[in-house]
Amino acid sequence: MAERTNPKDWKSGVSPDWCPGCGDHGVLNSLQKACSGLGLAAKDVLVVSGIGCSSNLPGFFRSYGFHSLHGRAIPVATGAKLANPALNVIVTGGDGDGYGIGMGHFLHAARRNLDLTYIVMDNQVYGLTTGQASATTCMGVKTRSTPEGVIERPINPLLLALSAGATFVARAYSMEPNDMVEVFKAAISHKGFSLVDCFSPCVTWNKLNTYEWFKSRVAKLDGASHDRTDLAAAMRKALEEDPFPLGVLYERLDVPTYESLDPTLRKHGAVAGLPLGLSPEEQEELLESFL
Amino acid sequence: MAERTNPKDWKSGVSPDWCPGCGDHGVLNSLQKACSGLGLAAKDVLVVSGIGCSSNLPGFFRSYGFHSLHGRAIPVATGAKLANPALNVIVTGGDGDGYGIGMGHFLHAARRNLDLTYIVMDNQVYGLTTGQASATTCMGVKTRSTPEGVIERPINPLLLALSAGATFVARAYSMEPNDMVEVFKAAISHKGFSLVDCFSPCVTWNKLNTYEWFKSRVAKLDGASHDRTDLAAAMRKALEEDPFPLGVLYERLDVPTYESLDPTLRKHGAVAGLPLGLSPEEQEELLESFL
Amino acid sequence: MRVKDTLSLWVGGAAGDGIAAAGEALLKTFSRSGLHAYSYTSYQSVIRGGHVLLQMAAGSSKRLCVPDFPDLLVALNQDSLDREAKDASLGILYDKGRFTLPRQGLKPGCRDLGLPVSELAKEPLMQNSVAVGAAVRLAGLGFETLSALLQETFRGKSPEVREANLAAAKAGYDHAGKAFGSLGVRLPSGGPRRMVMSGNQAIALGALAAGCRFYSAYPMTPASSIMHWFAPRASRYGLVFKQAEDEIAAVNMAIGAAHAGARAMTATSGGGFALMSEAVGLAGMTETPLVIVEVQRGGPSTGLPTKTEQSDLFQVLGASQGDYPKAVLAPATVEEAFAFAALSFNIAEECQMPVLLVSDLNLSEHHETVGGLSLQVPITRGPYAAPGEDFRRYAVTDSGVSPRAVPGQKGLEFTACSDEHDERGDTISDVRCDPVQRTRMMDKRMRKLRTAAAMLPPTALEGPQDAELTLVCWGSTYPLLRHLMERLNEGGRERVNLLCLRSLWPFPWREVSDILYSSKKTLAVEGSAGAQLCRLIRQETGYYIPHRSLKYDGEPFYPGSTLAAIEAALGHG
Amino acid sequence: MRVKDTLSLWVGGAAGDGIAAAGEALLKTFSRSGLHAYSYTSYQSVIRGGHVLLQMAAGSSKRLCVPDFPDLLVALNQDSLDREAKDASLGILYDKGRFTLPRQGLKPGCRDLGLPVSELAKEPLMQNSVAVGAAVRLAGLGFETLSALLQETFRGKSPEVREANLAAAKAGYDHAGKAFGSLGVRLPSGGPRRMVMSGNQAIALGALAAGCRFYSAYPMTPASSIMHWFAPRASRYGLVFKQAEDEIAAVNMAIGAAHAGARAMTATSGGGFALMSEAVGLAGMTETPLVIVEVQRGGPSTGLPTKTEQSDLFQVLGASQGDYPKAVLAPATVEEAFAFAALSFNIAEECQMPVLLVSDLNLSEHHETVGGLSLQVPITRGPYAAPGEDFRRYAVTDSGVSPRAVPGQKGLEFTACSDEHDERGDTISDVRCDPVQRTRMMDKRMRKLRTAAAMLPPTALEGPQDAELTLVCWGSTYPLLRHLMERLNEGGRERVNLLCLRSLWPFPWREVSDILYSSKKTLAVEGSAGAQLCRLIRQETGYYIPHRSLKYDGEPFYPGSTLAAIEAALGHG
Ligand SMILES: Cc1ncc(C[n+]2csc(CCOP(=O)(O)OP(=O)(O)O)c2C)c(N)n1
Ligand SMILES: Cc1ncc(C[n+]2csc(CCOP(=O)(O)OP(=O)(O)O)c2C)c(N)n1
Ligand code: SF4
Ligand code: SF4
Ligand SMILES: [Mg+2]
Ligand SMILES: [Mg+2]
Repeated sequence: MAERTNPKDWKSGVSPDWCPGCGDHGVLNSLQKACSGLGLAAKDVLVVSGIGCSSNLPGFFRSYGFHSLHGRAIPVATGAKLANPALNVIVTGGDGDGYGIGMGHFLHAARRNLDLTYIVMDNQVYGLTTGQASATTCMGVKTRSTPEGVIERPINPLLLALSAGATFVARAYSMEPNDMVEVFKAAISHKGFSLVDCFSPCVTWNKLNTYEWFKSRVAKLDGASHDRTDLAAAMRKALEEDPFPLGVLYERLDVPTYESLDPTLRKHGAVAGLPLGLSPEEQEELLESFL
Repeated sequence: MAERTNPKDWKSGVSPDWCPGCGDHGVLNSLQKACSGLGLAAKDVLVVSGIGCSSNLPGFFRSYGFHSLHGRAIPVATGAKLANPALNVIVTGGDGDGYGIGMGHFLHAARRNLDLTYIVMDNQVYGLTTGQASATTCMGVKTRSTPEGVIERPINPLLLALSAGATFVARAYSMEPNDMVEVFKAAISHKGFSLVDCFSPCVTWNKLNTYEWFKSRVAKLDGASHDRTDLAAAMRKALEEDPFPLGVLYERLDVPTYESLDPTLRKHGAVAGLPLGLSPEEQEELLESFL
Repeated sequence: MRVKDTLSLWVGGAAGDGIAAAGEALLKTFSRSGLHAYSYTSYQSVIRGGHVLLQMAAGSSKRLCVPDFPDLLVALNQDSLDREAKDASLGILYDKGRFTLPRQGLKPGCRDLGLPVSELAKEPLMQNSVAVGAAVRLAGLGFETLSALLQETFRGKSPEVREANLAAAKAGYDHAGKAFGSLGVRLPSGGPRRMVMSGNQAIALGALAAGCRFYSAYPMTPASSIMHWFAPRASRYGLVFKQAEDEIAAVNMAIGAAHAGARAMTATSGGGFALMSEAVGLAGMTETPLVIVEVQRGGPSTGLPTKTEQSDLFQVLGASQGDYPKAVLAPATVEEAFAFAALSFNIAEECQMPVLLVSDLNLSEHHETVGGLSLQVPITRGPYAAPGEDFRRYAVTDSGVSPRAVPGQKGLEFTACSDEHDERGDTISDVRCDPVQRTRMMDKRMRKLRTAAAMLPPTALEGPQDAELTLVCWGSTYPLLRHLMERLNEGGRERVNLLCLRSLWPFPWREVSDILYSSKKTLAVEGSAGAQLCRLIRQETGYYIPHRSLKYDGEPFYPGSTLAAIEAALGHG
Repeated sequence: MRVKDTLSLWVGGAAGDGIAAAGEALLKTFSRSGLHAYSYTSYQSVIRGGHVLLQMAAGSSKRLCVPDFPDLLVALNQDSLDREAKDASLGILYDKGRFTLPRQGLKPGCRDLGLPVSELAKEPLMQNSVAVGAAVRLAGLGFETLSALLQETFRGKSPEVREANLAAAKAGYDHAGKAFGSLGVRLPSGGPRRMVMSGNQAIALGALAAGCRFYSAYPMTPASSIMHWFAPRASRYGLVFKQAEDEIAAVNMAIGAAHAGARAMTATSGGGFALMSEAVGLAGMTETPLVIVEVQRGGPSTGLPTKTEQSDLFQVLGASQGDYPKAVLAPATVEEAFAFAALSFNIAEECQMPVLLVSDLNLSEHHETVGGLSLQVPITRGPYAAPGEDFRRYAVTDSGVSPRAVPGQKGLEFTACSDEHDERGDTISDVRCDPVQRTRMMDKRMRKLRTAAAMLPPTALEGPQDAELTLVCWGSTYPLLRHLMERLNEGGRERVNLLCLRSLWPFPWREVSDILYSSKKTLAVEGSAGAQLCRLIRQETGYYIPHRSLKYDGEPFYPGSTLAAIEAALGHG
């Protein structure tokens, strides 16, 4: 641990090709700072993403990575974590990827409480495919797929995560990078499934939820008055929209992680590293069982 | 309307092949009674299901039906309703079908508030595939896929539906058929997305959540003390487990249905019945637009 | 010097440089001047910064395709000058205040057409308008058409913006006249205005003409432009458009809508189609009419999202488990994209089966001038049951097609079922299992392939019957090969003929066998590393195509290299 | 009368009547008596009430298959008597207190072996134990083996239940001896105890032997029994088993686990595979080793969930968009199911590609005696990178295979990417797009097909070289055809030989061409209405198989009708 300390060490050789001003730049920077701040080693970090502008993140981040299919980052990450629980597995992606096509995986992961850190760059639009409505686009917004305005109510990802049993739920904003770094550090340190929904404006396709728009609509959560272990309080906070609270809404520490309960992992640890092949005793007992 | 009045008229020629004692018999009977009680006409009812023991229901029910793919009943129903909003579209299925593989569709349908009635026969197990754990199987339960016990916390379908924006959320129990009929009638009458989670025990594969087990664990919701228009109260009720409240937890009437907002449906009504082919003026204006 | 009456023109720059807008202005100026034009854009899926190259050709004849080299290059950034200046033959337009033309490597005779943009327009961003004006002048066209077009284009903007752009275009136009004189090009304008359309627009238009009432989709390049075309027109023309939460929902929604009686369609690209594939079998089993458009892009997996390829054929043919009837059509031109889309609905409803319309990025996303489209398309819907009969939804018939019923009709209630079922639709997969009945139902469904075969577009050889070489292709490769064939056969020579496969399933094995087994030599030109078309042909006819020009680098086939491949095949013993 | 040394035996009844348990008792009594045995159950996906028929054969030689008719019928309900009594040749065991044997239509000589169950056992439910005891007696076997087996079987139950069942079996055994005498059958017991295994168990066992460390799946008949076998053994043998929320999650979890370095597998049937297909391409593109088992059932769509078929071949071959390398293997016997499963992991890791192991319900769910399995299987894992090098995860090599790295290794960090990428794994689909590089990477990946081809099971003709007729098949049809071939060639005749396809992709076109083009006549025997195997063979070799026996009624091929098809083909000019 504590091997790398410079956030620059977490930069890959490829520089981000996001639009200038895209919120995702801030998320990437914060994640690099968080990892270096926690003293993680790149070799022990696996960043898994789906497809979308935001999902390009692993390519710009120096660690192991898997830039998978649209909507499938969570299952890929789940498999990797179950094969080697020693890895710090961070999932990054967009609102379309995670809350649209990926909704089912997201909520099943939450109930499962595997120790994954899920960072969603929520720009309330499909960026990469040039501006269609997503599951978090606000009612009435005109996009390329909703020229007469969105007529479905957006989902509340924090509330859904809480309802599904996520044990860590937070919100961050890419214009508040210092807070974002702290939230990321807490999320990565949390043992269990953590969601960080990041407001990460798309400057190209989202003309409503702009930096200007957010300015008066976000406020740091008051840690003193909010009990982050209280589910009901967290749900109330999750429902607040004016302003949107930033910070850790919920953290519950008494739910064991999935991997700590899995009988195989309890007995053998990381199976990815086990030698292959059955011992002579195992062979015999298996053959015997078919007699 | 009010054409059919005898529940028997809602029986198809095929008699149910569920195990004797299966809770689904009660759900089928209640649905038949509800439809006849509401005076619906079979020709105007479309029952859509996925795959599972419970999803065999449309075959035993006399109306239009679509016994579709595992987990995909909601999208099929959505398409049918959007093509012809005059239909009463009822979706039936199991916990595996709807809360497992179908989770994403379920919650997107809830936020969309299309006028669908979703009846889930929640037996907390995969019945048809001979007894694996489902998304609602309790922690610790040994099933064929979890011989050392389930280690994922079950989802709370009511809470998730509420969090996703469902405008009608209820629970029923197949041993309380009269109440179930009333709940079904209310759900079908509700304009918007309604979920009825039905405890419908699987006598063959679920040895925990038996009729015996439920006996002391369910109680009718007290309509007087519970304000079903209050989301927070509904969420509190949804979290109660000892006993599980039966009845309508939530009903919100002020959210317009999706179909009432869709620009095409507002203008044209049921598109399924429109004559095909463009008028000469339409043809001309379209061609013109490419010049 | 002979005056050129065709012009090839490239516009290069970064994504976000407004290439699409400049391209559209030029394309429409040509089409409204009565010319034919064709334009293809190599673009990227990242929004800004990726290199984009629009390649256009204009002239008086329709047989146009992506040009190998530009006569005229419009370079909107330095990168474009560095990459593409060497390819231009007549001249290069660029902002000489901001960019530098490389001195070396230019083609002999290629002229430096640097524009003093800062003098001609108010801001550097208006370089596009200046350059477009200059290009129109150099093409030998008048200013009026462009002027009218820009008025329209900037209708939504403020008068200042509109006027500034118009002025910039005029300044560019005048500057080119004064400073550059003639490039020896004069496009023969003056014909009637022509329509401009992309393949995807043609598909959407064909669907609308055929009475498509329901379109559900999930965004995916290069199918999204169908959605983008439908969305703002849906309420006007009585089509419900639903953006779904994923492709699985999209296709199942379309199935639900079709079950309810609406003509229904969905579209996607390869990855989305993979997700849809289970439901294709559902439509097959429940005999639900359904049209699915699959627009291929570079694979495998996420692959090359904004590049063209033709390698999803096996995925489409193999979609879903088990044997069930379906039809697969592949248009080769924009006009066919329109016609086949409309036809697909008739096949889907007459045969009560899924119809898969397969396109590729090149065909779907390139724009060209089209003519002769009639939106009054034939509409036939297949048999409907009359209420009052002893209704069997899946009655066994000779054609395999059974009379339909639609929810809302009294006395015809039935349940569509993905399990095997009897003539009434009651499941026979379980307790009432019956192997004889099962075989009957399978045979009934499979017989519909014969019914579908009779409705498919014809398969025929084009060009001289006894040519030395038969070219084989499908999709967007066709217009190029057709063009090259005509070139190669000029002067009455019979060097090359052409077989383009438009009906892929049920496969026209008789026609294809007749053609290939009487050919002298064959060359397949297809965009797949696995030669999927060659394999399909052999599967259904036994014929092995020995010469193959396979391309899978994301770019379309270009005339030069394709011609070389043809000449090589011609040269071979 | 000659003493019969083989016995065919059916057990018929309703689902829930305990047929599986009775069948297992009989099967294991035979196998532990040193006999070979084979048993197949036709069952339904509804839990109770559906008719179930277990068909078994036992004898001293391994070449056994589903029998056409039973020597002995054990009928557990009236329905079974009504349906199957007419087929029995030697006798019919049933509870004569509760059921009535139809008097008419019995085969001549078939004996009424009605059992007075109420006298022999405490409750009617114990009819199974009584009947099993009687059947063992009639097979000419001693009681000890059955007795020991029942002790084991009822180990978990109360002593009362155990004793009651044992007593019932003994009573049935004794009653048969006293009341029925001999049926003229004496199975040659006394050899060493044999193992009994289903195809799915063999696949799971092969995976375990090969060091499979991760298995994710979603329940689906007929693949679920792999899950049911793994689940209780996972922690014992160091395998993480994860039930996923759907098949898409299942396959992507396996990919994640493989990326992390574990040998990983998933299994499903056709509908689930359709959902997985997008991810098969992901594994191809990211070069992630992955084993997927696809157990076919009756299609299309939900189809016949508990019936057998072989019609998912095209779905498997066409899985996912674009061209990418994969291997497709199809075991034909239980022993091969074991061996190919183990081999699949070596191919997957050595070639860093998805390997698809295709089975069918008949092969996967039938049980038979097996011998000679060694769990000490060869394990080879392909190249790993050494830390410290200038690491290029996707280095272009001759074999197409590049050295791997696994998260946790220092200095080898890389990102696997579903977009096209360069040798380092950095994406080149967007801004850094490069057609030349792209082609190189495609060629590199596709070269792995050659590498895989060298690892596949051999393709060879069985039986006499110059037979009159060559039978062609795959999967579960093989043991039957092998058996029929031996019968037809008895006495040194050379009527029939057999080509069973076990390696389906990369296709062994050279071997198959050599065999088929030198055959005299060919007959394909396959379980697909679309003759998918015939089509694949023609696709890759051009060879058209003119005679076809296609079956798609959900039932396996039976000896009688198959023999008739062979004779017909032999008879044809
Ligand atoms: C199966 C599949 N469907 C659709 C797509 C096309 N697609 C790529 S990214 C994307 C949405 C991206 O939205 P989001 O996840 O919010 O990311 P953003 O670009 O906004 O950061 C879609 C629909 C795909 N790649 N794969
Ligand atoms: C794509 C797909 N995956 C898996 C299956 C197998 N399958 C059929 S029913 C079922 C689960 C049924 O559980 P549930 O929905 O709870 O219904 P129940 O039988 O308990 O009423 C599964 C996994 C399938 N038919 N299709
Ligand atoms: S399109 Fe939007 S989300 Fe994508 S890089 Fe640009 S600003 Fe960011
Ligand atoms: S298995 Fe369970 S869910 Fe299925 S019919 Fe029987 S009791 Fe009902
Ligand atoms: Mg987004
Ligand atoms: Mg269930």
